[in-house]
This record gives sequence, C-alpha cells and structure tokens, in this order.
Amino acid sequence: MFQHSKKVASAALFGLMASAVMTTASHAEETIKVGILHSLSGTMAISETTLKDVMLMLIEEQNKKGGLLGKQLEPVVVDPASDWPLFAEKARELLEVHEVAAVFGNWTSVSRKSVLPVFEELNGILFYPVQYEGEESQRNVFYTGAAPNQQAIPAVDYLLENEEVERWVLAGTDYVYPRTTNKILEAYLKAKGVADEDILINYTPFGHSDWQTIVSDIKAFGTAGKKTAVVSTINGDANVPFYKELANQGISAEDIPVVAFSVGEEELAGLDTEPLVGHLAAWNYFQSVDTEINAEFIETWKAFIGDEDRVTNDPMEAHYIGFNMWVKAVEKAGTTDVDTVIDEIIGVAVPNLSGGYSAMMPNHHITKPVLIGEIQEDGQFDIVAETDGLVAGDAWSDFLPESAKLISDWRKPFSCGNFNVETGQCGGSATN
Amino acid sequence: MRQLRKLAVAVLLSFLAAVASTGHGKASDTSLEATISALASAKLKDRGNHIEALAATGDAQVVPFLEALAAGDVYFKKSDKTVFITRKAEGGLQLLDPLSLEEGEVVGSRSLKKVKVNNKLRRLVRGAVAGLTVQSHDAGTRLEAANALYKSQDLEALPLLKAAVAAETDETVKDAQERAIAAITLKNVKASEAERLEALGKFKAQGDQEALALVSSFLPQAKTAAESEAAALAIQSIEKSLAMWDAVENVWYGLSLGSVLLLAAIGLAITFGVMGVINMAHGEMVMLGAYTTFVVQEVIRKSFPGFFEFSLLFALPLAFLVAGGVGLAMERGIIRFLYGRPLETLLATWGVSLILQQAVRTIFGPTNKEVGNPDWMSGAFEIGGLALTANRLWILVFALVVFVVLLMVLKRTHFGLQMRAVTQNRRMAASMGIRTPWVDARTFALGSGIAGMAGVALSQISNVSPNLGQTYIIDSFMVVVFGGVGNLWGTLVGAMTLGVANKFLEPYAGAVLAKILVLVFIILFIQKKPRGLFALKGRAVDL
Amino acid sequence: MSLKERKPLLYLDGVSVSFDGFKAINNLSMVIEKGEMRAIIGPNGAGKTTMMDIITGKTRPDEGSVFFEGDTDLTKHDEAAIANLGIGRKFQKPTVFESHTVMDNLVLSMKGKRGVFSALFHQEDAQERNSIADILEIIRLEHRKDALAADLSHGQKQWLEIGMLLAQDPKLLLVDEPVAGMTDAETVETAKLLREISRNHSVIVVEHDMSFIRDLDVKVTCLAEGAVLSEGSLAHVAADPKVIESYLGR
Amino acid sequence: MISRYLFQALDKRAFWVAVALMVFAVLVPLLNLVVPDGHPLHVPDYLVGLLGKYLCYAMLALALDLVWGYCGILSLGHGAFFALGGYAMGMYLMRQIGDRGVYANPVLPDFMVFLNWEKLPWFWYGFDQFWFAMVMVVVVPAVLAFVLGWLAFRSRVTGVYLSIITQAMTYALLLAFFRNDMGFGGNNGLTDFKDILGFSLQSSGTRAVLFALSALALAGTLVLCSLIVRSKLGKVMIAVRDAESRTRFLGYRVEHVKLFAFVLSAMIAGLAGALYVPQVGIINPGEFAPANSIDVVIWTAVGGRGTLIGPIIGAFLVSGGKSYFTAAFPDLWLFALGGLFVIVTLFMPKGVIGLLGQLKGLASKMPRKNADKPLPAKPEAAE
Repeated sequence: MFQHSKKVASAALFGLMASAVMTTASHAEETIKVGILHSLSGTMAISETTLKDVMLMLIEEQNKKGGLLGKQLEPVVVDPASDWPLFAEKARELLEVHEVAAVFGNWTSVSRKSVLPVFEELNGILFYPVQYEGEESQRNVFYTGAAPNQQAIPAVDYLLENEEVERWVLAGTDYVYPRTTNKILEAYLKAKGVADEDILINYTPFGHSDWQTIVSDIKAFGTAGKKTAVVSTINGDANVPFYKELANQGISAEDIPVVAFSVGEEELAGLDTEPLVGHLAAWNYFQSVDTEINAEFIETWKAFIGDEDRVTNDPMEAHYIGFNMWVKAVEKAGTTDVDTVIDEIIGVAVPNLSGGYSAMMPNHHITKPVLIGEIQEDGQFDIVAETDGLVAGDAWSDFLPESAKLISDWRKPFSCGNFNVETGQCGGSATN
Repeated sequence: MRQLRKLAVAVLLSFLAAVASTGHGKASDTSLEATISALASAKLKDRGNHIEALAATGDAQVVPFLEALAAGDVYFKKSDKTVFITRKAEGGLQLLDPLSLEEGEVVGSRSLKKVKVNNKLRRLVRGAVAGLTVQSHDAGTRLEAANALYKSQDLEALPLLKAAVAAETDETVKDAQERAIAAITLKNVKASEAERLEALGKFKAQGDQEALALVSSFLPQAKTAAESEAAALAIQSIEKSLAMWDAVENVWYGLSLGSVLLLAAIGLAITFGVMGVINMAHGEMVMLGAYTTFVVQEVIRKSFPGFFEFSLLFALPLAFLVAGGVGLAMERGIIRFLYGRPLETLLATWGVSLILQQAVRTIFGPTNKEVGNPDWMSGAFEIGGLALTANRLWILVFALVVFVVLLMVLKRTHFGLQMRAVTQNRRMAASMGIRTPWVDARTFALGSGIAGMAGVALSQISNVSPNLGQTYIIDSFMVVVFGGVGNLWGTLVGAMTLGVANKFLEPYAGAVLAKILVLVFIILFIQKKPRGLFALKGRAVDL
Repeated sequence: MSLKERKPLLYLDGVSVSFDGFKAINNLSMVIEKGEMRAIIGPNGAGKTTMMDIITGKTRPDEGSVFFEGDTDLTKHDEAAIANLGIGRKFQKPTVFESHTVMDNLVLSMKGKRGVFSALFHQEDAQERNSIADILEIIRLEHRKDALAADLSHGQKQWLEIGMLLAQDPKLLLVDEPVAGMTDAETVETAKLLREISRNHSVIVVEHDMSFIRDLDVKVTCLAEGAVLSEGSLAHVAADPKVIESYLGR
Repeated sequence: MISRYLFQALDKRAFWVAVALMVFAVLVPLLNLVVPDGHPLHVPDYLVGLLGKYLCYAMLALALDLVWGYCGILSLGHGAFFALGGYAMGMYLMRQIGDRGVYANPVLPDFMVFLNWEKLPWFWYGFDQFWFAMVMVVVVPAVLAFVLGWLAFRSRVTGVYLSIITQAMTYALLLAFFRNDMGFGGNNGLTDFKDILGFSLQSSGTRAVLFALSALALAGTLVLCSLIVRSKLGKVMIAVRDAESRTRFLGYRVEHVKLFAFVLSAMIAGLAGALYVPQVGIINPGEFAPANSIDVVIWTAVGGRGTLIGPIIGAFLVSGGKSYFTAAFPDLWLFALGGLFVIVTLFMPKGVIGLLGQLKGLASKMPRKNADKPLPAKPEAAE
C-alpha cells in the first residue's frame, strides 16, 4: 500500500517537472513571444480581461502589418487569477519558460510590486498600463498609465478654477494608491490655501457596498455654505453602489460634483448613468476623443471583440501606446534584446489616441495630455477641459517631503531610478 | 429605459414650446438667434455670459433651448455653425430649430458637433430657466423653479418671486417660493431687519442640514445684535434637532443594511440552517438572480420598453425559477449523495460556485452589467429630518415580505410541514410516507430560489458582476450562525442586529474598523452562546 | 451526624433540574454507599438518564448538590474532572471509538494521567499490558483485540464499553441499560460480569429488563417524574402500589 | 540507529515520504545548481521556486490535517496563521533592507516613508534580529491560536460554528491588514526584499537553500506529526474527533487536547508561511482571504484527510494543477478546478489516498477489511 502511493506521488512530481522541461525545450525561434499577464478570473478579471483582449488585438494588427523584424508576434496568455503571489510565479514562467521578449500586464499596484523582483532578477520588460500612486521607477518597468501629477492634480486644478470649489472630500478605498494620492492632494490643497477643516478624508474597505452613512456625511459636509466637491479614489467594485447611493440620496453633480480617478467607460457600462450626468473623471484618454486615429481604434476594437456595445478606456490606450513604443524601440534596435530595448526606448514617441504624440521619458513614465470629462447619459464622457500641452509623468511626487528629493533618469551613464538630490547618491533598491 | 426617457423629453419639449408660444411674442427673434449662435461658437468658459444674456431677455421662448442645452442635446453643424436642438432618430439626429422647434432634416452625428456644457453652466441654466418659469402655468414647473431659486439664491429673482408668491394659489408651491424668498433675503444686504428675522425663524423651524448651512453662513453677516442672537439661537435649535435625527438616521441605515444582510442570508437559512448543507454556492444563487434581472431588463429594453417599470416584477419569479432550478439540479446531482457529511458539501458546493462564476463570466463577460432602477426605486423622500431612499425602503419591505412568506410556508403549508418533519426526523418522516428525497430537493430549490429573488433586490444597489456572490457569502454565513442555525427568527434578528451595530459603530470607528469590530463581536458572542442567538433546544437539532 | 459528614460514596441532595419548564428531576435525594451496587428502574421519562447526566457533569442541576466521597460537590466540576475523581459511565447506546482497535480503546481508557503531555510521552509498560490482557479476558474480546471497534457486533461493543470502564478503574460505575439489544445468554453473562465488578467497585445500573435486575439481586430504586418513588429490594419495590400505579398509569 | 527507531515509531508511509523529501532537498538543488543548463536533468530556477512554494503549501495542508483529519476541528482560517508567520518573516526581510530602500531611510520601510510615518511603530521593534523574527514566526500564530482556541474549546464551540468563527477570524484579520494605519503596508503588503542573513534572495543559491530548507521542514513536520499521531495523544485526538463527549467521560480534557493540536498546527502553519515569503518575495493581506483558507481545506480533502501524506499529495496536485491550467487553459481552468472538487467529494470521499486503497482493493479482488465498507459515519461532522 504505502509503496504504491509513494510511487504515484513521485510520478506526479516528475510529471510536473517533465511538463515544465518540455515546454522549455519546445520554444521555437520563428516567432517573437509577447507575454500577457492579466487576471482572467477572480476579482480583478472584471477590469483586466479587456486589457488581455486589447493586447491580442494589437498583436494581431501588428502581425497583419508583417510582424516585427520579419517575424510574427506570438501572444502568450496566462491567468494569474487575481492572486498576487501567483502573479510572481506566472511572471517567472513567462520570462523563464516561455522566454517572452516583453510582458504587458498587471492592474493593481500590489500585483506589480509582486512581480517587480522577478523582472529585476530575470531582466525582463514590463509595460504597466494603469494609473497608479507613483513613488516607483524601476529599470525593467515602463509605466504607461498616469502618475498622480498626470491625473489627480490637473483634476483638482479644474475644480478649483471652474467650479470654485472650497471644501474637499477625499474619499478612497483603503489601500496604497488612494492613501498616497490623498497625501499628495492634501499637501497640494493646503499649499493652495485650503484650511484643515475644509478637507474631509474618508477610507472604506475594498468592495464596500453600504454607502449610506458616508454619502450622508458627504451631504452634510457639503451643505456648509461653501462649494464642495468629492475627489474619489474609490476602487472599481465599490463605485457602482457608491454612485447608486449618490443618485438615490439626490446629490447631483451640480450640487456636489464627484471627480473620480478610477471610473472610466468600462465601469460606467455597469451603471445607469442618467443620474450621474455631470460627475467627472480625469484620464488621459476618453472614448469620446474626437480624432481620426481614435475612431479607427474604436472601430478595430469593436470588430475584434465582435460587440458593438463594447467601450474603450484609458488603460487600453496605455497599452496601445506602450505596445507601439516597444515595437518602435525594437525596430530601432533591430533586436528584442532586453538591455538594448531598455536603452533605445527612452525618447521614443508614438501617436496617442487624442491626436498627439506620447514620448517615453528617462524616468520610464510617458508624456500624456490630461483630460477632464463629465459623465453623459450614454455612459460616455464629454471632455470639458484639457491640459494645454502634454504632461510628463512624475515618478517621485513633489508634494511628499521624502519623495521630493528624488529624481529618476535611466539614461546611461546616470542610470538611476531614485537619485537623491540632497545627498547626491543613488538610493538603494532601484539600482542595478 | 432610453426610449422612455426620450419620450419624456419630447413631451416636455412640446409642452414647453406651447408655454413659450402663448407666453410671449416673437419680436426679438433675430437678436435671440444671434446670441444663441454666439453661445455655440464661444469657448466653454465664455458660454456663461451668453446664457446670462439669454436669461436677461426674460423671453420664455428660450426655455426649451436652455433645457436642451443643459441636457446636452444642442449641436451645431460643423459646416456652417448653425445651431440646432436635436433628438435621436433613425439614422442619426433629428434637427429642430432652437426657437421655433420646427423639425428639420435628420443628419448623421458625425457632421455635428455638440455644444458642451459643464456643471457650472448647467447651474446657470437652471437658475435662468427658474427665473423664466417662476410664473409658469404649470404648478410642477413653478415648484421646480422655486426650488431651483432656493438653491441658487439669485438676488435678481427676488422681485419675480415676490410677484409670484402673491399670485400663487398652490400651497406647496407657495411654501417653496417663500422658502426661496427667505433664503435670498438672508443674502440680501438691502433686506430689513424684520424680514431677516422672519427668514431666520423660518429656517429655525425647517431645522434641516440646508437650513443650518444657510443660517451659519448668514451669521457673520448679521448687522444687528438681534439678528446675530436670532441666528445663534436658530443654529442651536437646528443642531439639536439634527443630532436627534442623526440617531434616527443611524437606526434606519442599520435596518437598511440589516435588510440587505437578511436578504442575502435568508436563502442560506434554509439550505444551511434547515438542511445543514454548507452551501458555498449560495452567493452564486444570488448572482444568478441578479443576472436574471439583467437579462429581463435587456429583453424589455429591446422589445417592450413600456414595461420597464415592471421589470423587477417579471424578474422576481424568473429569478426564483432560475436559481431554484439550478439549486434543484445541484441537489439532485451532487448534494443528495453527501447528506450526513456536511463538511463535504462545503467542498462540492465550493466547486460548483467556481463553475457557476466562470460560466457567468464566459456567457456575460467579466465586466459589470447595467441593471437600471425603475423610477419607483429611485430617489428619496423625507420624513422630518430623515431622508429615506426609495430603493432602500423597498428592499427593507421586500426582505420582510420574503421573511414572512417563508415563515408562512414553513409553518402553514403541507410542504412546510413535510420539510420540518424531514429535518427533525428523517426516518420517521420516511416511514410516514413522506418522500424524503423529494422534500430535500424541493427544500434546497426553495432556499436557492429565495437567494435568486434576493439577487433581484441586490441588483438594485450593488454591482452585477461574476464576483457578486463572493461579496455576500461570508456575511451571510455570519448572520445565519450568529442568529442560530435552523431558526428563521434568529436570522431576522441576527441580520438586523449586525446591521444596526455596524451602522452605529461606523461614524466613530470608520467603515473598516466597524466591520472588524462586528466580526470580533461575533467571535466573542459565539463563545457565550455557542449555538447562536436563538439556539434550538433538544436532542434532534445537532447539525 | 449528617449524611455529608458520614461520607457516603455518593449523596444527591435535593437535586432539581428542568428543561423548558418541564421538571425532569424534582427534588431528588439518594445515597449510594461505598461498595454498593444499586439498580435504578422507572418508566420512560422518569429522569434516569438525566440523573446520570447530573452525576457525570453533563447537565448542571438548577438546585441541589451532589456530593462524592463526602465533600466534593460534583455540580462544581465538569465531565473530565468528575471522570478523574473516579466516576465512570457507560452509555445507553454503546459508545466506543469506532476507528480505534479494541486494544486502543482500552489503552485510552487505562487509569493514569490524563494530561496532554503525559499522553504525548506515554510509553506502554508491562503492567499496563498485563492489565489490558486481563480486561480483554474478562470481556471476552482477546481474539478481536486488533479489530476496529466499528466492526464489532452490538453485544461486543457493549462489552467493550464495560471493559473500558474496568480499565478506568473508577470508584463508581454508572451503567445505562447494559443489556439492551443483547441475547438472553449475553444478558446472563453480563449480569454475572457486573456482579463480579461490584466486588471491587460501586455500581449504579439503570435497566428496564426486570429479569436482569432480578439476576443482579441488589437494592432497587424506582424513579418516577424525577423523584424517588420507592426504594428497597426488588420484591418490595415491585409490590409497592405507587410503583404499580406509576407503571400502569402511563 | 535513530532511523531505525523512527521507522518503528512512524507510519511506514510517512517514513518513506520523509526520506524521499530529504533526498529531494538535496537532489533538486543539485540538479538546479550543478547540472548545466540545457542538460535534460537540469531543474530550471522556475521549477525550484514553484516546487518550493508547493512544499510550503504542503506543510500548511499538513498542519490543517493535524487538526481537521485527526482532531475533527475544521478550521476555515488556517491561512491566517500562515500569513502571520509570513508577515513576521516579511518584517525581518523588510528591516534587512535597511538604507537600501528607495528613500534610503535606515529604519523606516519605504511604504512608511512616503506616507509620512514619523517613526517605527513599536511592534516593528526587534524584527531586525533574525532570531527574534524566527521566534515570532511561531509565537504570533501560536498566541492567536491559543486565545481563539482557549475561548472556543472551553465554551465547546464545535462543528460549523467553530469553522465559521475561524473564518470570521481570518476575515477580520484580512480587513485589519488591509488598513494602512495598521503599519503593515496595507494592500501592497511587504515586498521588495533584498536578502536574508546577508544572502541575496535573487541568487539561485539562496533559493536552492530555501528550497532545501522547505523540504527538510516538511520532512521534519511530517515526522513530528507522525510521532504525535502514533502516540497515545494521537489516539486521544482521534477519540476526540470521533466521540468528543465519550472522551470527556474518560477523563480527558478535550479542550486541552484540541488546544494543543490547534496551537501546534498554527505554529507549523506559521513556519510554512515564513518559508513561503522569501521564496515568493511578497506577503500581503490577500493571504488572509477566506478563499485561501478554503483552498487549504480542499488540498487536504483531495489528498485524503486523516492520513499524513494525503495533504501533501493534495497540496502538490491541486496547486500543480492550478499552475498548469492557468497557463494552458486560462479561460477555462476554473471549470476544471471546480469540477475536480465536485468529483473528488462525490467519488473519492477519502481523497487520492483513499482512491489508491480502493483501486488496490479492486485489483487484488480481495477487499481490505475496510476498503469497500462505507465510510464510518462521520460523527465530527454531526456536531
């Protein structure tokens, strides 16, 4: 009996090892592999599945144009299942077993943090397409989403100027992105002369669904005779009940506008937007951007996905930009070799979907326009403001005392992600 | 829903058009048109001036245009910059003349550009329209105008309002107008002391948040000692009444949260509480109910838009059938082999829950689905200082109805009798000719079906996504266990207790800590009462 | 000299307990002397099992006390403590550890330290092995000592449970319906066994089977509605009109 | 000598598995480090990391099996002990970073720096010492298990009630650790580790050693559990599982027995967590998620509970399956996983180990004494 089961156990182990070895051995040289690391199940599937699809579309389009360096691109899709350690495992699998040339993926900050050491160790390339809290600049990662200065601060500026807001509610889900963003905004608002008692900061757990108390607090806060606005860093799932409660308690955008940083077209697709008309969002892209290139992108997307009602959103554009930058850098370098591409990609500029060009900065963040949109009845945004020029992503915020001392520049020979201008030294982790 | 909305807009527009044409002559058409096209070609920032100019004409003819502007239905042609009101039509947008509202051609949307407005402009438009319609023929319009002026506190509207209030016959409208006058009076530096004191008295009596805001922003501007004193007194009195309403509000929020918990848990009280199946797929039954609502609404939107208001009523029985059917299949296919091994049911139902989640993800996609609120489920009304939102109220009512009906089914029907017999003594019940397997299947289907109906209600307040079930499953188990397994009353009291406790903690501890404290409370409570709040006594209840 | 000072083995003093208003035990008093074997009879619902529950600490009485060896109030202790004081119990339905072997069932029951760490570092010694062999012989299960308890017949399980009681070597044994479901031959054997046991231990036997009680030939207490109805020899009790009424009247 | 003693005292199966694990502990790092890349016997880094992770999972499953399979306590919160052990290790690794963090603050971890923490919270003190962290790895889970167990077992909370409060515990901890104010890095958790005892976590050598340690720890745990299970205490535990109140009437302090098993199991889980964290490079509140704890139950059930090697096999099979399916069928793998659970419960109630027994029984046409008997009723479930 015992021998028998032991045999099975070891057979199972060897099977596992063998399968891994075989996949390693079977990689062919005719294609360039591109890893796609987005959750297709679990809580984050709701946002990330679309990004997997858009990557598949971009790769397909590129292959129609003849591929890259004369080779076809081959997508390698894995499912990290919204499980953060699994992200690290899958990243390792993509880099080590599938030997992909670049990885496009991740949504949450924690998943990015989880894969960082893997990319650093195995020297891979990651394109991260989502707006995030900043405070990071890593040699192997390219941040194509917005840093706080590319989203939060312009949004607050808009409210200050156009809505003459004097009282602020900073409402967020209790995790790093809202905490950091709100820290930055708090410092920024105070610098603009907003008093302490005119700022209300509130945090809620993930997936918070009962917003009655908080919305009523906001309402009370907003009836103090000064113009009030809510800056929402509430995370995905909790937004729907939040907006529903706002609508039901009769808070219209004309009374207390809400500006959100994580609510885009995809999120609105799950909502009846009629009562939300006028609430705002700040992004670097809206589907309603009126340009030829965007119309074309939307058309391709709808055809690819086979659904006329599917929308496009900001992280999709980020992947669009990131992918094209990578393609251009590879073409420029003539190789997919990671070190060469990392050097070549800085300064590469590709068209974004709002009619301009986005360039990769030396700090691995990109330049983007910042758009402020108001929600419309049809679930789209009307763009009501746009920054004059492009805004370059700032890895280290100027509004956090420790962070203000740091700069990042990955060009040789400087090559440092966190150079401390006070001490004149390159700090710890991000150096290689 | 969209069609309905369009219909409403169209009706409104034609009504307003009628008002406009009877109200005033058409003398200044050309200057109006000029202002309108200037507005359209102006930059967003400058549009405000043009709106004010339009309002200053006092010509009610511009009302439909302003309304359309605020609704985002005003476009201009890219080719010649002519401005139109539009409405959706087959093949693009139907153009309407901005003043005469004559129908023009239908053009594709790409040749038009929208005249965008933002919140600030919408506020302006609202004030302008209110000023223009404060003496409208329609009482509803007059009420809206008065309320809008109450909010905008536009000094220039004061004479208009005073004229209106003198002529007003409708009590509600008159009230609103007086309120608006009082609000403007507090802002009006020219108002007499007597007028201001009267206004302060009015707000003191009103006693709500808005009154407090008005009075406290007035306080620093008080000119005489009597005024400051009256204002201070008013603030004191309002704050006192607000504090009282605050407590009431917390109870209401608690009950409302409790009703959500009750709905989520009540199906589980059957499948887990009565049958002892640790049904980890319970949340997915709720999810199926929510998706049924989505499908029903889609069908109604596409084919029978007029029935949208009743969509939930159609969805309820369907959700019961869908979730109940899946429950029945689950019981027959899996669970019946696992009776007496409740912890094994945990594994199997967990597996089923993964499969159902992925199935829904495959069929409907991973993103949130829009489930609309019918009008009777939207909005809020006030009782004293307490704002009750319609959807919460209906959900509370619905939860209680479900509870009572379920109780009746268990206590009064033959099936309920059989069910109780089987759970209490399976062998005895079988020997008395009850087909116990069939009773099991039906009981499980009942529990699942109820979870499905809960899904219909929960779709009104939360996300409809494949993760919906996961959000509620843990809370549901907590409620059932806290209340006492196998006891419906326990589930009711448990849900309400947890809801109210959570809501009373939330203002002090914050939402996260409140939830943690409630969980710790449950853990400690179970130590005290290891069988829950309403433990069944006797030998036969060992689960 | 009060009963308490006289230190009888067990002294129930005015014990009452009720469940949801139903008085299961009603001011019950009873004395068991050292070395005594007592049979308890009574109609269903007379409170026999509840009385055992109270003695062994499973149920707490609402009123009254139970003194063991004079001054230990059992109502202040829980099951494990009472068992360690030297009271063993055999249940109505044979309750043995089904996934253990007969042998292990006895090992677990052997008198000795009950602490977690003494169990962890327990080493079987010769003395223990001998005692277990003796018990196996007494309960006639030597040939099945390595069988799983689950595989035993009903009667064998009853015997195993008695064997477990013996291994515990308690001062007082509470035996609830030991012959239920046994064949006549087994019943006779069991009576013999119990009499043998009672030479070194005090025993309380609850039983319905009158012929078995007769075989035991000991003092009998008849309970009804939670109180002592009659006490004495079987013949005396059987002749008591109250007893007859109580049995027939129900 | 010792091995012969162990061989007698241990379950034979457990003995051989422990030996195999020890061989594994040496062999895999050797094949990884010594055998050159490209050689058919070379074990790639990726696989070392993966297997190391599974070993930790297996330890966790074994810990759960000790309380569930042998003591009848179905804990739906074992992930919490694992995570706490992981956090203790993570805090050590965090302190090890020192001034190599991006803000070069010698004391404060990065996440505290940019959220403007002034000084290190008191509960971070001492974690710069390896020995202190290692003590905390087992002490923190043990204390939590002791408090919860002492309360629950004393009040005789059993069955589903116990399962639910363990779930409530891990859920409460999940929410608590999500809070940034707690000082554990909130949702992002602890990450960006550099080295352990001066050895870089990114080097193959360190990882091979961690792998070997995990394998040895699992082997050691297996031996320990086997010794316990075969001791008289183990028999008492099974007695408690099968007939709790009967055990009590024999004079055993059931609550003490349970408490012992629960605390020990929590310590093993904590150790597993501590070995897990340096290998995956992150610890975050997600580990507290109730679903993770249910996963552990599932590994144990799939492998076969109440046996010592069952949980190990289960952990390897299910997580191996997850690793494979999430890459091979990213859109469909949940169907496979969900289906597996249903099939296992319906057709393999004793798990893989039980199935092997059944197969063997069929093959020899000579059913073992219990092989074809229906399972004994599960009294622990009936409480």
